[in-house]
Amino acid sequence: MKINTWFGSLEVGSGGEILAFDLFPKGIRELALRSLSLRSSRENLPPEGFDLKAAALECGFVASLSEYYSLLHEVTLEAAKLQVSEAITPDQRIVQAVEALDDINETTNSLSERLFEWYGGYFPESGLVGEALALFIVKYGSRENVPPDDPLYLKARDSMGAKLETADEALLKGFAESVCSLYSRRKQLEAYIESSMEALAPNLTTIAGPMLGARLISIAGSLEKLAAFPSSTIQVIGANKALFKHLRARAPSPKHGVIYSHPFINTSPWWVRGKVARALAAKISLAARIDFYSATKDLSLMGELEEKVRKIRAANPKPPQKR
Amino acid sequence: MKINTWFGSLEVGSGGEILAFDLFPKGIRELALRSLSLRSSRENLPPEGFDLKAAALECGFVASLSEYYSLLHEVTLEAAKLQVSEAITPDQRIVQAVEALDDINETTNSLSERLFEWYGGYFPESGLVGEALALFIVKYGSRENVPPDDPLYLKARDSMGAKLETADEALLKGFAESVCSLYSRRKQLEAYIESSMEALAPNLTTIAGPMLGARLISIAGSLEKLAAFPSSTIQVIGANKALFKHLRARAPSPKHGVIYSHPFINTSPWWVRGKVARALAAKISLAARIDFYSATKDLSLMGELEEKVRKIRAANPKPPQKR
Amino acid sequence: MPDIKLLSEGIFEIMKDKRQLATLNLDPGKVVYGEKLISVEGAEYRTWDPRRSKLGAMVLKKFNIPLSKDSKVLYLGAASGTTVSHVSDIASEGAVYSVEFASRSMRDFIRLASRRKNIFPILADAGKPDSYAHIVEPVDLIFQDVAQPNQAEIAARNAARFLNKNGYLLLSIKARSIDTAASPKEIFKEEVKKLEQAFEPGFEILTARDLMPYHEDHLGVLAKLKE
Amino acid sequence: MPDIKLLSEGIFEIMKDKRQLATLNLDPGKVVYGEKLISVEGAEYRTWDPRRSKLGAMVLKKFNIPLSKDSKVLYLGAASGTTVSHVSDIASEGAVYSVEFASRSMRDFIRLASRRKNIFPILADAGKPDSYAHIVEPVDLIFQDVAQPNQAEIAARNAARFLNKNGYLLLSIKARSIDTAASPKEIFKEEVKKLEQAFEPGFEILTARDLMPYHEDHLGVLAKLKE
Repeated sequence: MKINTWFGSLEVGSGGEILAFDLFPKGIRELALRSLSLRSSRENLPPEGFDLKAAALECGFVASLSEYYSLLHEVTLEAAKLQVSEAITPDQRIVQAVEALDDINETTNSLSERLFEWYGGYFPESGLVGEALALFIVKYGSRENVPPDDPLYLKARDSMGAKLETADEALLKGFAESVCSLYSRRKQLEAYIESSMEALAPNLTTIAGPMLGARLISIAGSLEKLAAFPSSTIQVIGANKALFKHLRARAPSPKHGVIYSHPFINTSPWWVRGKVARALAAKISLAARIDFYSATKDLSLMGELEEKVRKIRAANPKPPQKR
Repeated sequence: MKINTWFGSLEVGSGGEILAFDLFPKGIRELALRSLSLRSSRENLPPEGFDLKAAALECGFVASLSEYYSLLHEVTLEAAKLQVSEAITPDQRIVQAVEALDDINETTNSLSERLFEWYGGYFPESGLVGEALALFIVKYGSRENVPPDDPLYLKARDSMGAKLETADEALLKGFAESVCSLYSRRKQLEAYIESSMEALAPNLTTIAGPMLGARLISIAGSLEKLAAFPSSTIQVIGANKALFKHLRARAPSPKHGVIYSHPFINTSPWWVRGKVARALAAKISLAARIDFYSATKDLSLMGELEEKVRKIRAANPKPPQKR
Repeated sequence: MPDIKLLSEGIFEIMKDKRQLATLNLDPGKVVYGEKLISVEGAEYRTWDPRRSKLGAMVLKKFNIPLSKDSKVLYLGAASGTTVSHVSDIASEGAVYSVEFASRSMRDFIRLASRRKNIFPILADAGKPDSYAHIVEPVDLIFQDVAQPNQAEIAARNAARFLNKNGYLLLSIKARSIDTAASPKEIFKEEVKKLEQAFEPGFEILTARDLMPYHEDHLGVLAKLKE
Repeated sequence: MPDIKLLSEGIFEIMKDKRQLATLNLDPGKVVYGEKLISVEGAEYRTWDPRRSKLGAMVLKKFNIPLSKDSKVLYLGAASGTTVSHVSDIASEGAVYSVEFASRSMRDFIRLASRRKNIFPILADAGKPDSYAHIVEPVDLIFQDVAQPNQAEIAARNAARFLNKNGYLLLSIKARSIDTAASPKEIFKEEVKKLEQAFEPGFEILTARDLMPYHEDHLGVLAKLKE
């Protein structure tokens, strides 16, 4: 019986005695690569309870147990490092970008609110929020610098806001610059996710849109896992809390998770949203599977979904009567 | 009897009849300023139940009730705006900076962690964190760009990290730039708080340090409120949760709030920290009062506190015996 | 078409999807704090969330609300104007003198006040009524929601100076702002006693009810001056 | 000088300020996950937090821990190595084959493994023992903490291939990872039954105790192969 080990191929007799062997060269990297290549082999496995280290000694692969362990330590370490270096697949890169985008969104909102509150003491009438406010502050600082041709000139001139001292103006401008930097980061991440999604999962991107598609992959963990989910799971991805409550306390089953943000659902009247969500989840599941297994674009998917949603809406023109 | 109203001074008889009057000019801003100047007058108040609008009609200040209300509306609005524009006092500006700094710290930490996690997939051996990591990524991007004269060259060359694609490198560099922007914002805010505190509250700054002093003002709401607190309150400022628990559920009284960060406390052995906190809080309270009421620097304060702390430590060289 | 019921002068209950408290919008088309606008036969109603307004909660707790379209009101503790806006809707031809101490809140309140002619903003300490005695006329109602430990005293001082003989006091007492440790029930008993006896002029309590479930540990009080 | 008590081979209880579980540090001066180092007469101990380690909790719940200094161990679910580091301390002259499926955890685990000669990292699915059959020798103990719904099956498969006739299985079962809805008690009963009967080879259960108060809804199990 032939068996494969990390240090070589052996021919073993029925009593476990070694009849012949073909040892690998002792290079760490080479041994690690061979070891990795053996991972998925279903044949020539050592029999249950086979003592690898005794065999390695017997064949003369190593001169001592301590050499055996020392070499195996280096080889397993190298193999693990090689695997780790290959772990960042295209869908994992999208997942990283989605997570980074979530962090950026959260911090941008929090710093934008602070800027609004802070600058509001100096020019509460500006009516500006978010990036527009940050850009305004970077440009002018104090409202005294707003020129007559700016649409906000009159409001700035007549503002009840306090006078902005030079030191505070520098502080606010710097703060606004950081906020602007975060807004451009947001755009950069969104653009990356859009183009990566189109390349990785064209069908999912068509059906769900790039951002929702990326979010689904991110919550599932990978495109492979998303493709493996039943569509009933996809329907409630991101509704963990509600789902947990449903399972534990027999609360009503949630109708939709993150797919709620899809325009087909949030533009539908409330009484058909559950049905639309079910149809959408089914199509997303199909799209993810095509993307994972064949990666070719199926041009008919979107038309089918639109038709299905149209039918659902047509069949349910009115809200159900309350009982 | 002479009485002051927002529209003029009146001479009123004992039956409430108007004997004479001196009306103000009808300019909105001028009336608003006069109205504000009457706020703190303790004399010549209208008697209880005095009907101002009837008097204004009677004196001919206005021709109709609707004119009365319309004018009063404009005047109260203008007065309130004037007050709001003066509300941002030097200590309020420090409070704003402290709040902005808190937000910046929180977001910087969260984005730094994300950067560490994300870049860790490409160069886990760098050993860099925080601003050093962000600066490294801005400088080099991929570890392939680390030159042989950089101390991290060997680690970069032999890293188990994945290969960093160009598109991801641009993303990571941009993200790192935003993080760097936040770190410089943090420094700018700290420098502002330090110099403002030295000017506003030199004694508090000497005793507590500028950052702790600013935080105490921020939690109290203003220097005036801080100066009005008893020192037992100052000792536990920022320990709200523990204090609330103490009041509600008879839990032990908290020994110190934010003043815990003071070097006199956190370098003291644990068994004298309560005593040191009490001494420190007393001196902080005194310093805040001097700053609020006289704003002159008292050079003896720090020496007295140091002496007091020295004595506390000398009197309690050993931990109390457990019973 | 939604079903509309009149609860008190200027205060409505509209049935649209669910029962909603509402007032007629004095500033048509404009929303103050994110509430909904509902148009019925040319009239525009603004919904009124009792969880965000002590007065709104008092309406639903069946307090008699002594407000009519020409009421003169002294409102103590205007904050950013959520409730004042509804009082302004109701007393559409009256006057709402609105006192608020925090300049940060006043900044927002000014935006509201500048759009409504019957609101008169006053940035002042409600505990010092002398400081606005040169502005405020005698009123029919004092509404007070100031979250100060000495709120009974504040009510008495303002009533002495500004409240008409037949006028009313509507008061919201927050247990926490009196004492964080004692039980709300004890606090309420104590505060009601203070209103009745501790200061000149004393009040006669007409109604006193907690504002559950809209506000926890809050007592609503309707009172008038002792004769 | 701290008081030291031997609880099991290589496992100590040190009294310093409070009782603390500890092992002798195989990598002196280095800390793995923020634990404390305590030096006593030239020997360096690493404290071991039972709240962060199922095995640590099992020690305190008085499980017999079948580990000695030359043990060969197959550790399934190495994560980032918190517990493996202590197993490596105890089996200082043995071998700890450490299987972990998540490459993110393996990234951190490699840092630990590279400093300790007796750790052999394996990035693989513990449910597929064939994939590391060419590496792992027969072992004296399988420790398993994988939080998979089919953990009984995983234990059986690995035991069949790698566990010595006289070897032991130490298993931590997390109720939530089997079923989020059922009661932990029911789940534990079911899982113990599966270990005994559902797969070849069956196990004989020696000890089964929950890991409270260190870990909620976790069952620790010590078992050996049926004869």
